[in-house]
Amino acid sequence: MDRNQISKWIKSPVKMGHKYSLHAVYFCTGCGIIEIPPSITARWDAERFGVIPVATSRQANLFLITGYVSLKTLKAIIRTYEQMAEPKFTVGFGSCPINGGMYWDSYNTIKHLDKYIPVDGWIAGCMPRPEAIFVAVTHLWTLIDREMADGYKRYRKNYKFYRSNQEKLYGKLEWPPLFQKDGAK
Amino acid sequence: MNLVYILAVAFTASLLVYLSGKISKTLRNFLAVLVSLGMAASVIYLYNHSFAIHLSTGFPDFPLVLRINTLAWFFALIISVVGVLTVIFSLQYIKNKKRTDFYFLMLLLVNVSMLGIIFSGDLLSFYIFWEIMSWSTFLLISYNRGAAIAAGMKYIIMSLAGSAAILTGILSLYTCFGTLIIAELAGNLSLTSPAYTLFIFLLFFTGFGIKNAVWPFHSWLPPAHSEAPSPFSALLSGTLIKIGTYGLIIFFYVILGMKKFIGLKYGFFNLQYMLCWIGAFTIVFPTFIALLQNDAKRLLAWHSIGQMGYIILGIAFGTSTGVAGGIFHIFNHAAFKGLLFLSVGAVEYRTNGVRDLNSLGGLLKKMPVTFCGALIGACGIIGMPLTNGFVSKWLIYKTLIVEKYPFLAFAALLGTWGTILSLYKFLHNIFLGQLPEKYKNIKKAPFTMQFPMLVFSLIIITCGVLPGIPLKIINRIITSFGLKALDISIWGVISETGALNTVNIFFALAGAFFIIWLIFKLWPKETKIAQADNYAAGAAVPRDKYNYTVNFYNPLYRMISPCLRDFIDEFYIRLAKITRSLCNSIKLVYNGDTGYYIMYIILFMTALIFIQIKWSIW
Amino acid sequence: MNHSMKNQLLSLFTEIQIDIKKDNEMIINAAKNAIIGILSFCKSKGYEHLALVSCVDWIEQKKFELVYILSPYPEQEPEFSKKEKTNIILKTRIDREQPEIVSVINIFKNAEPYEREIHELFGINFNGHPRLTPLFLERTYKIPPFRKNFDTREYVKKVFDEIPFIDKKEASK
Amino acid sequence: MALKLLLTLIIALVTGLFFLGLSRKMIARIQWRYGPPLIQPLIDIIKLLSQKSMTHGGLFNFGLVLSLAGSVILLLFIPLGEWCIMNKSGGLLVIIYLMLLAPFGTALSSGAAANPNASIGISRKLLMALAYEVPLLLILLTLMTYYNTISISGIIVKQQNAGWSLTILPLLLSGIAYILILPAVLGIRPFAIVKAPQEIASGPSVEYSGKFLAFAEIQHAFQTYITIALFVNLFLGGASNPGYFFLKMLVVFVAGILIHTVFPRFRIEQAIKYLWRWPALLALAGLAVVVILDKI
Repeated sequence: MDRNQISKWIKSPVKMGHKYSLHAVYFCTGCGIIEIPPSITARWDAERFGVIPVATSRQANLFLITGYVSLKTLKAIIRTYEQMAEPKFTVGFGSCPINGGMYWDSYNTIKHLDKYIPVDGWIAGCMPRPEAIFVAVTHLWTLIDREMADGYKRYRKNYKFYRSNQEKLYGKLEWPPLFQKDGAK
Repeated sequence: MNLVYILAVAFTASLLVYLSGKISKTLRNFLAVLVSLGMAASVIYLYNHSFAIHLSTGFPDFPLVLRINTLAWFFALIISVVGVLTVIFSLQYIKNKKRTDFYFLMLLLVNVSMLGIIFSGDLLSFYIFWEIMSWSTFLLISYNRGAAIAAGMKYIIMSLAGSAAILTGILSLYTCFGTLIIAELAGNLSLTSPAYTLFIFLLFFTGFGIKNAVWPFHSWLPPAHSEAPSPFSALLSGTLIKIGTYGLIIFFYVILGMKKFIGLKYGFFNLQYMLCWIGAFTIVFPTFIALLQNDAKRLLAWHSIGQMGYIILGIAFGTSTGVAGGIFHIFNHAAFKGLLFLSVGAVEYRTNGVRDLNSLGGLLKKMPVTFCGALIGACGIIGMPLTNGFVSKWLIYKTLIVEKYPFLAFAALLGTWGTILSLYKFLHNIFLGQLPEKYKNIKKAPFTMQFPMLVFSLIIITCGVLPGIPLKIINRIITSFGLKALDISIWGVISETGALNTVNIFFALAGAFFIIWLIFKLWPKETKIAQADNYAAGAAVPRDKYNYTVNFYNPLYRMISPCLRDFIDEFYIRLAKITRSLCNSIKLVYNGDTGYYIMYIILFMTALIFIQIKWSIW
Repeated sequence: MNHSMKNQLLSLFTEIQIDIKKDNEMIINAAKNAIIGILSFCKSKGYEHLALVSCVDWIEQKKFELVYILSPYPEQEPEFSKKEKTNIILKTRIDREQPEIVSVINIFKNAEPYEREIHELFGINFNGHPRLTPLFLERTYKIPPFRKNFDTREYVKKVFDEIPFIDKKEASK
Repeated sequence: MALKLLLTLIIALVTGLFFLGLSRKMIARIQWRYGPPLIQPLIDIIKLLSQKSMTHGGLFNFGLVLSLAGSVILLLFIPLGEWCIMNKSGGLLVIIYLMLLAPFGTALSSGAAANPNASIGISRKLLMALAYEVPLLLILLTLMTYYNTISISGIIVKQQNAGWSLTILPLLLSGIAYILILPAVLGIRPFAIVKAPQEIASGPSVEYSGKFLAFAEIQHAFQTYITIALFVNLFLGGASNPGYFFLKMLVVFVAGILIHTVFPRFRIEQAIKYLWRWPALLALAGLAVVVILDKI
């Protein structure tokens, strides 16, 4: 927690800004969302790290995907992810987004979330506890420090592949592609 | 180049326009624009002249006097400028409607008769032109048939009542003073008994108040404005209502005289103070009704009544800044109200007749110039700093507060906030929000419609930033009434109790805006996204159902709509019902077949003979 | 009282077996074409609430078994006291190859989503159902997913595992 | 002159952001949470300014910049301590008028965002403004008639020798009315209907991303500063040196935050009913008292 080291603020304010003001999208997928309220209220206050839930995806830069991702929810996740402003970070929460978890052979849930949207951090556990969220947040800090939390850059670079994966799943998508040529908006 | 030629040429030219319409439409259009331009040019030419012409008519002591002074010139300028712009606007607006020649004839007739009223020096010619204006307005209001005829009927009945009141006033003035020339009438009304002045005051106030849509006589205006064709409703609320104010000014300050009007008391009532309260009430009540309207033109019509309240308040207040504010607001109201009606006309022209606020939306991208016009008009009517509305309202507020009338000032300020809410609803429901599917391929408003809007916007901004120009003329008008002139500079009013410095505010606002715009541009460039790419909690944006404009202020509507019923309107309708049932009962007597009439004559004769025999009166 | 109900049903309908397991459950097995008659009869008797329509896939006997569960609203119960409120479980078997049955929507309007779901997940089509459009699934399936012969493991291998990871694909570019 | 201008802007921004940070810290502490550092709003702004943002067209940008310009302009008219830059052009009347510039700007920009949440947010914002404007106008008029001047620095000078206007008896009624409507003007909890994150996804700022949100946050900071500074100048006799002035503002703001943390949120009808009933009547009575006193 190097928040109050002034030298770092002066050297790279952008990185420090992103580290200590992660606004999370209030998006409930699957069973993990029940872990978010305790983590933002009195007992495990997330606001002391600067993490607060905000109302719309436009205002957010952290996207918690909490729990299994069914085919219907994946559409909403992709749309919300594309509406967020760059630089944005996603954290897969629980074992279901990692490799399908206990729905490993279900016909209706996707198995590997990072085939469809880039994911920066994973939290293992079949519904990890709120402390695990803070582990993920601190882990995300180190990633941001080392410029490794580049999910949005990968999305922009390989948008063609992400888009083709999504179309493989749904056939024709209702919303136009986010980036026309490779990398340009 | 005296006034007789102007009026004569203008009248014949408008007939010529009608006839040329039979030959070819473009010739008629060209002629109509030429006539109105000619009128405007001649008025501007008469800038500093003030002279009178006596024309002898057949009757010895009824000369037709045409005169011009700064007040007349000020009104003539408003009328001719708004007239030219509305004629230019309606070239395109009327193109595919029927009876277009008739429309242009009536439009020019209204313009010319208004000029006639302004130029007329004696009450007789004043009344003649007043009548020409009334019935030509009636014909134009009921131009597009259907509900317009009922609106026109309501207008013509109320304006006839008004003309009757004015006629009796003129006649009683003639019998009392033997002359009809305004200049001679000027001083001597103050010699008569207070009862007579009250009688004349009530007559003229009702007469001009009806045309002025003051609170008790306002109910003809909303239907008339919303049913009339848009360019004409721009003219109607831009200049025609001001003729009523011109009449009030002539009566208060010229015939009644300044000193008599200030403390005009009749027994316990102070008429001037009562008039201020009527003005204040006319500001608040219609503005809150306008807030809840769902038809664009009806909303603007109710605002015309509200803004007239400011003018009445300003004029009736009697101090120099108050009267200056009132007269300046006449000029401003003509500018921004005309602009707003023209923008609604352009929208109506493009969406062929749709002006319901609940079904429009998102036209900002399709009609940007119309939107800019509507925005500047809205800022003007709200009285945003840097627009002309701000200066005139500031003058009115300053006098109200400095002269210690806080409740009047409160009513006026409350009216401003009501205007903000309803004008934002007007802008939001038509131009902002999602663009419905069926308006996807709307084109921009044609140039002949955009040009008048640009001219009006220019007038609003220049008079807002440099109010010295119009204030100089208004100062001359005030001194002609005998009030102390304001000490003004090119950019505002200098006075010890609180100066107004518009250029100061202009530089502050422009500077702040520029700096913040620079800072805004400094940061990473924002990317433009489509209208459908909107936050909808992850779901797809439903086409055509993603627009919240239906009854925009619903919570307020539920709260105040019961107590905003228009009691005056209901009173008039009840009055109309009573008269109709009365007439029906008379029909029993005169039921049309002659047998009854002969019987009545015989009965009457027998009665006479009987009386003669019994009491032998002769 | 549910015995009187049972006797009336037996008298009215032929090929029908009724047995009452616990005191508040009456299981009726009936033929496919008797369903409408039984349901409307029960509805007239006060069983106005169709709690559930579900389906069981007996793959060995090549049969689908449709189960209709009816229960009375407590206040409209004519003579049953609270304790003896009986639920009727109506079962019927239909052929697995051409799964056809008439829709009960005009007796119980709330059967619409249940029947849509069974149509989508089992492939039974209900004649007379106004809207058999997809309800839950995003993709189209040759074998409806809830059937026993739908092999989920193989489906996942065919659909989800085919979609390549981004890093491997990008590396191979 | 330019230095004084820059200084007021910086002081206003710093105090505004400090107040926002303080409010988040106090809310957290009242809810038994540890809460973010005091400079959290600053960190948020730094992050937001470095984010890429998305716009819905020219009017979307113009409205936001207009609202921030309106707030900045208003700052110049409100005296901070004893110096007030735009002293001779318009006084309290122009302040009343410039107060409508900022809401009109945000209304235009979020109207262009074509999102129903934003439209509902603006209709609530304008209704709230209409609701609290009725008592506010009455109070300002009482002050103008009582002190018989329309320039705000004149009022301060009179308060210097006659004591705070809150303590002057005839102005007591309107003072209480002003305190009752202060939460509404500040937009804090009992009246936080405009930016309701749960109901209408944070109202007008639903489509703001990146630097738009930063500008909206700065405008919110200025707005808080202006409202409290106006109250302190008019009723607590705006102090001679800025330090003393800042202390008074702090007291008022802390009281406001205490109310903010414990109150649920009004529905818009309840808010309008409340604002038009008690504070409006009090303000009207205050005006009547002053007018009668004036007549005698």
